Amino acid sequence: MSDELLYSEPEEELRAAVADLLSARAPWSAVLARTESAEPYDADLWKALGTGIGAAGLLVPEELGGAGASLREAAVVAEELGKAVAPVPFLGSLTATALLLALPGCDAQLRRIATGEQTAAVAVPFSTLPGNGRRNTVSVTPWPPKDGVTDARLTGRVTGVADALPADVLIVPADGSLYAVQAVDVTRKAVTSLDMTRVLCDIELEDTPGELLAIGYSALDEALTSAAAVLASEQLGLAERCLATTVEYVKTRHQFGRAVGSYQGLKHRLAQLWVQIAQARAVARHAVSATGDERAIAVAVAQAHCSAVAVLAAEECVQMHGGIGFTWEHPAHLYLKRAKSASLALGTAARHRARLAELVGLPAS
Amino acid sequence: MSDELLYSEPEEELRAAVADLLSARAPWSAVLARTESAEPYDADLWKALGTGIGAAGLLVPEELGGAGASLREAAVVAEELGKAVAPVPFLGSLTATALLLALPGCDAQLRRIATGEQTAAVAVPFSTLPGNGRRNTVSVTPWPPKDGVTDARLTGRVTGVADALPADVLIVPADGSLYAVQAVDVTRKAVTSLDMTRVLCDIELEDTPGELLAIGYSALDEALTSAAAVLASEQLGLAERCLATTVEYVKTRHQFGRAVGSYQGLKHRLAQLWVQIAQARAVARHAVSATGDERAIAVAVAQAHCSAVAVLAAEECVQMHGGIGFTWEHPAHLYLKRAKSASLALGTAARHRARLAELVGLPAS
Amino acid sequence: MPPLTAQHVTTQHDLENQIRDFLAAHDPSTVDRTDFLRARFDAGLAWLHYPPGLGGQSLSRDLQPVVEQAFAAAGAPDNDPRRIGIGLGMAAPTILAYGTEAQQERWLRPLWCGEEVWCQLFSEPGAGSDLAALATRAVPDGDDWIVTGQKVWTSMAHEARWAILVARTDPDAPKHSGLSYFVLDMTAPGVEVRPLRQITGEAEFNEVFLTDVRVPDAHRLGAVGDGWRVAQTTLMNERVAIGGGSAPRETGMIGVLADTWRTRPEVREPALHDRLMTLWVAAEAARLTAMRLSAQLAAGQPGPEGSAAKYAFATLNQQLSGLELELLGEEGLRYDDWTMRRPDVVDFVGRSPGYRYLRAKGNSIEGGTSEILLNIIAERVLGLPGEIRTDKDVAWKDLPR
Amino acid sequence: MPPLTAQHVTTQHDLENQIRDFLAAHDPSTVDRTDFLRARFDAGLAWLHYPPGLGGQSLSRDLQPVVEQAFAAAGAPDNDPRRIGIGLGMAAPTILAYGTEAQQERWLRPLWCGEEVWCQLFSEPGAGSDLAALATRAVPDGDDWIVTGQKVWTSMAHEARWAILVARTDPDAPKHSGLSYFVLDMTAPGVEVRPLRQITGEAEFNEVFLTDVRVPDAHRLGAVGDGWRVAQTTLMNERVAIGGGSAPRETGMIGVLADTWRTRPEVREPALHDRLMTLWVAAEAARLTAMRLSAQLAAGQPGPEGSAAKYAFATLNQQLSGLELELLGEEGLRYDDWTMRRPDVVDFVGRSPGYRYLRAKGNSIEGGTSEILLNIIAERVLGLPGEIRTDKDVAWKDLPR
Repeated sequence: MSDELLYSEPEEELRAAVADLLSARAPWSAVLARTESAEPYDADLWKALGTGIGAAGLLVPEELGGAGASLREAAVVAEELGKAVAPVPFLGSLTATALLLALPGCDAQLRRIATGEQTAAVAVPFSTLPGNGRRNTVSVTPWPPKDGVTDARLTGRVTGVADALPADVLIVPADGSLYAVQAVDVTRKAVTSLDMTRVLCDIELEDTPGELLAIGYSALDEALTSAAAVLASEQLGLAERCLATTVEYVKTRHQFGRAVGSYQGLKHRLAQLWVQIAQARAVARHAVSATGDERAIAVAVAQAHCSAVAVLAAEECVQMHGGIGFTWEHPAHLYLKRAKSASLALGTAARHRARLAELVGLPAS
Repeated sequence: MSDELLYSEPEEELRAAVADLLSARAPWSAVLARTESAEPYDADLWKALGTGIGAAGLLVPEELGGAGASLREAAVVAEELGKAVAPVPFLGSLTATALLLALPGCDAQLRRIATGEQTAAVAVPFSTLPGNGRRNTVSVTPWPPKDGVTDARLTGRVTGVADALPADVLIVPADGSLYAVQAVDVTRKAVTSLDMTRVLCDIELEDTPGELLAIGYSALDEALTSAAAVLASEQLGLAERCLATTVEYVKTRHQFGRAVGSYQGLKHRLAQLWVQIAQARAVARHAVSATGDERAIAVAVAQAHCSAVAVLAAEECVQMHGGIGFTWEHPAHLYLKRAKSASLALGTAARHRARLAELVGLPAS
Repeated sequence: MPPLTAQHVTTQHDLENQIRDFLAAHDPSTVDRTDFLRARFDAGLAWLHYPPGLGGQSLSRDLQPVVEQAFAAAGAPDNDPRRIGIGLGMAAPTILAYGTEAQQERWLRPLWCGEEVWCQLFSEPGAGSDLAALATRAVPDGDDWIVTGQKVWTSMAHEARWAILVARTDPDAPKHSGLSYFVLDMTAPGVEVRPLRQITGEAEFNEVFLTDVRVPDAHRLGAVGDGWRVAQTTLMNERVAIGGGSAPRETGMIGVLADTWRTRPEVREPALHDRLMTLWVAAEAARLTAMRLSAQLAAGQPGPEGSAAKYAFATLNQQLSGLELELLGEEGLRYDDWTMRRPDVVDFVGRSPGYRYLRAKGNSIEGGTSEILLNIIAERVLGLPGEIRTDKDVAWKDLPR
Repeated sequence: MPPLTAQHVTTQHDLENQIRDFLAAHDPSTVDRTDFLRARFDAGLAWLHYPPGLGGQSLSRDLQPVVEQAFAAAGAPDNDPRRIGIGLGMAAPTILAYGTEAQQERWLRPLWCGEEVWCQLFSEPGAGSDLAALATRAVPDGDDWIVTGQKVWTSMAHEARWAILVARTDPDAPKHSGLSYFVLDMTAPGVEVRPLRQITGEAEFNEVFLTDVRVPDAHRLGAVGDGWRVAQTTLMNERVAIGGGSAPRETGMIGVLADTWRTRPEVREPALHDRLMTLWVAAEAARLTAMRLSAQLAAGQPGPEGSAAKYAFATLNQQLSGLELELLGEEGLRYDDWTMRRPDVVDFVGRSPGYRYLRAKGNSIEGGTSEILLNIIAERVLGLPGEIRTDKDVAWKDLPR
């Protein structure tokens, strides 16, 4: 089992390709500039990443035009995206893909995702804890679904959805079933988001045509669990970038005639952060490798741990940069906003710990 | 109100008297030696403190031979005792005195306490959270108490009682009432205690004669609240001593050609500890000054805060002394054991926070 | 506030009489605001501990509340102290301590009356905690100095008429001895003020670019080369406001959080209750400590204990605002407004949860980083040895940067 | 364990044949324990990566488990590795690296067979983290050295036949260059071993007083003045055991605590549940990290990452054992036994909750303090600048102490 905690050679190659693309196309200054533009998501970058490198179809079987890879490869992509706080809908697309893969009869849709023809997203609040996606805010007619009838009309509202703005297709949980909806048929209103590099939106459906995909939410829970696993790797990447940026800075910033990185107060905190990041790497790898009963435990551990580490790394990045780290013109705030938002996404650390307690038999009382 | 947070001149004089006595009669080496003797409590020191300085009768009205002082003065004594981890039953005696003061008809007993003729203790487990003293482990005959009959027979067991070993009189809660019992009439078994300087005992009563003092436990709750308030000051004193000892050591201990106290890693931790101790002083003062509804809040705050600070101070004391701090022949372990035990005494910090939540209207769910 | 002494009580009566007479002569409801304030200054009822002729009567600071309460009760206009905080808190004590008679007469009255706003030009991009390393140059030129350099974190620079400035007059001297202290006219040619946007989206502060700005030598405070010592007077007065004083329970960020918990049961996360209560206790401990400090220092100067209060305040604000977002969950993913704005006042607990979280990050940087505050406590309170210094005796120009 | 290479697989077959033949010739159920171990050593089946003639066959370390498992399966006696850990882990690699042929032949066989116990005489009261500051003197006298000084934290000294020793041979040289490395006979006159009682009440360690102890120059390892370099080999091998390797979930202190929570509902404090789970996550993260490290380093040397594992282990043990007492409340106020004892083995999670709490305090001191481990990570992993050093080029005798 311990080898699963390492990176394979193909994974390192994939990482290099993504890193090259991002350093060429998404330096932080460009990411910052985009946050104030009308297009918060970078469509060109997503195209280059999604179809150029094949990140969109990573999970899609080869016979449907995808890479037939696993969450492990997706996690490597997420690490690099986390480092760059890149404004692309990779996580949302991955979640939708994982969901469609678990549903029958979605081959055509998966093929369109792999080719880049369409991008999909799942219409749940980004804060949803896996297994907790059941809060129903959308209703369906006719109800109950009639045998053989796959067309329905959906009405309702889903708030704070990630990666839905650039999506073409939305998978909407409603009244206990999952429906595919065309994005053009709904109203999406961009939300002023704490994380300006992953702008959420509120979705309004009003008698919107939906195609019944499946009855029941168990596939949705699994897909959100996969998303949470991959998010841990994104958090890992972000934490690594924060540490690297900070270490670089404290080596060159001089105060009182010495590099500030020579002061033991900062050194010890950076070393502690490094220890936690090294741990984040192990738990994040395990979360995308584990199967069976172990998977839910591994993902809860990874989310509980990596959420805190990413926030700590970003907070230390701001603090150790001093004044400059508190300005708009330094990337630290992009990391901070991403890290804090990610810690609230797909369940907070505290909720993952509570879930974990159930899984390992340590009840609260 | 803010002046109550300071020390008055008479309080400082009392402190000086206690400090002089302790530095002459209870250096830590003597305290350590006593932990391995047959007499864990220092009867001579208690006599000098209790009647010589008058600490035993501090709360007793002047007309009964006491000092007619308040918890504020008691707290100053406790600070000094905490610094010395002195093996005297001051806290237990104080608790019993506070209780007797609230009961009718106990003048004779209070007079005996003030003169040093007798020492009293309350027979509840030292871990008891104020307000939680109702776990009944002693039964009474006749039951219910008959009108005018003040003699009863008590049978049962109370475990982990502090300061009862050197006591002459025990106040025993039993079946909803409070009884005075002569210590010679019960079996007291010394407990191997984590804190070797405040050895607990288990008490067995078997058809033991008891004198009914009062019906109901409300006075007991108030007395335990007073004890918890004063314990916070003891914890403060202990924390101060740990910090002072450690600061002294790191100024003189050299490693790599420098005093270890010049390394920023240690400096920042010691400064953080100082900040917390300064806060402990404010909350401890408030706890022994507050009245009315404010008192319960102030005491819960003080216990929650000071328990953690004393433990942190003792743990840092051990760690920053390096190897020598881990040995039997250095006082650090005496502080550590006292601090950790005190944090479990009269309710853990977590229980005080839970109690506080009720008091200030912040329910858990 | 400590109890007033017998001496105070006598003076207090006298003061109350003065104020009654003053108000009789200057009816706040009819007299123009500026005229009223000028008259109050001239009557020695502005800042009591300043000398006669400069707005005071050389009385104890403790009596100031007597005056403030009396004027407030009479509905008199105040000098909007938030707006002129830097002038009142930093420039004025320095001018009082080091200014010539002419300088004091020129600057103190319009300063106190709020007619002239002041700002502070100390920090530089390359000299944050290590202020004495600053690089802004002042070169003598006849009776003037020519000042060139870049300053940062300057609040109110865009509204200020005057600035207190520290600049390097001798780069060949060790860094602390090559500095001088000036008053700079913010309307002079060569002064450019640019807003400095921060992570919250708004700009409370400015960058100030100085290009060959002429400062008359008559606007120098203290001797040439004595700027570091003069600046200490200014800085001593800086770390007072934050974290000190008396406030009711649940003031500030803890109040916001407790209110959220109480009024919105749906955000209560039982797993986080103990953390909430731990922070509640920490906030209460900080509050009582600030009260204790006020009682101790009522008449004295702020000491290193003020550093502890500021440190605790920053740490607590960050933990509380972080927990608030965690409790809010989905709501915490939203922000109120990223638009670049210039706020009139800064309210750490205002706006939205996201704003509070981000703004609190500045609390451990502005006005002394938490690291520097801990150093101060370690060295000045605990007496621990300082770091080995290699920069104290070297010519400034030869220091590593 | 990493997958074996093709080369390994061939060798593994060969090894299994060797072991089969060896066991046929030496029936573990009849042969005497010492004889069996000596024969195993002589057959090159002791430590495979050692050279032929010294108990090995110069094979990869990865194959060692093959041998251990085969012997264990056959019910063969082992050399009680816990008892001779210092010999196996520290003395032997140093003797192998720096010993003469004669030294290797004399010491390695009885060491591996457990016939001679070794201990380590490095630390001194005045030289803890700063080992190179040590003061124990070795003065040449004919073919011998006369050693005088005090050593501390010496486990097994009371049972050891031999000690590895670092002593100062040149006080006029800077501290790192005036040291030499010796093997000291613990039965020699002038060696006094006293138990060192610790906060738990028992004495795992000793103080060793050396008074004019004669050490033959033939027992020196490495050149005179080269002791620091030789000691590095020893120390490189010290920080491996703790915190590394693969262990099942809930091993160690977290297992104790989780078990208490599960089996004793009466101690469950809902307010502390989130802290329990936070520590559970931390323990699991540390466990997975140790597994990942093992996989990375399977064939390599322990690097600075081992420092991280030890640091995490110490921190976690202290937090967990502290929480355990808090959960137990009244029970936590009791202790099992303060009697001075000399434990045969040290079990961090053994005895009682109070013992665990106290013993864990040593985890951040013994074998490298947490502060030193963080320095190592900061400097060797992150490449941050070292502290300014004033002690490297000064004669040892002139250093402040």
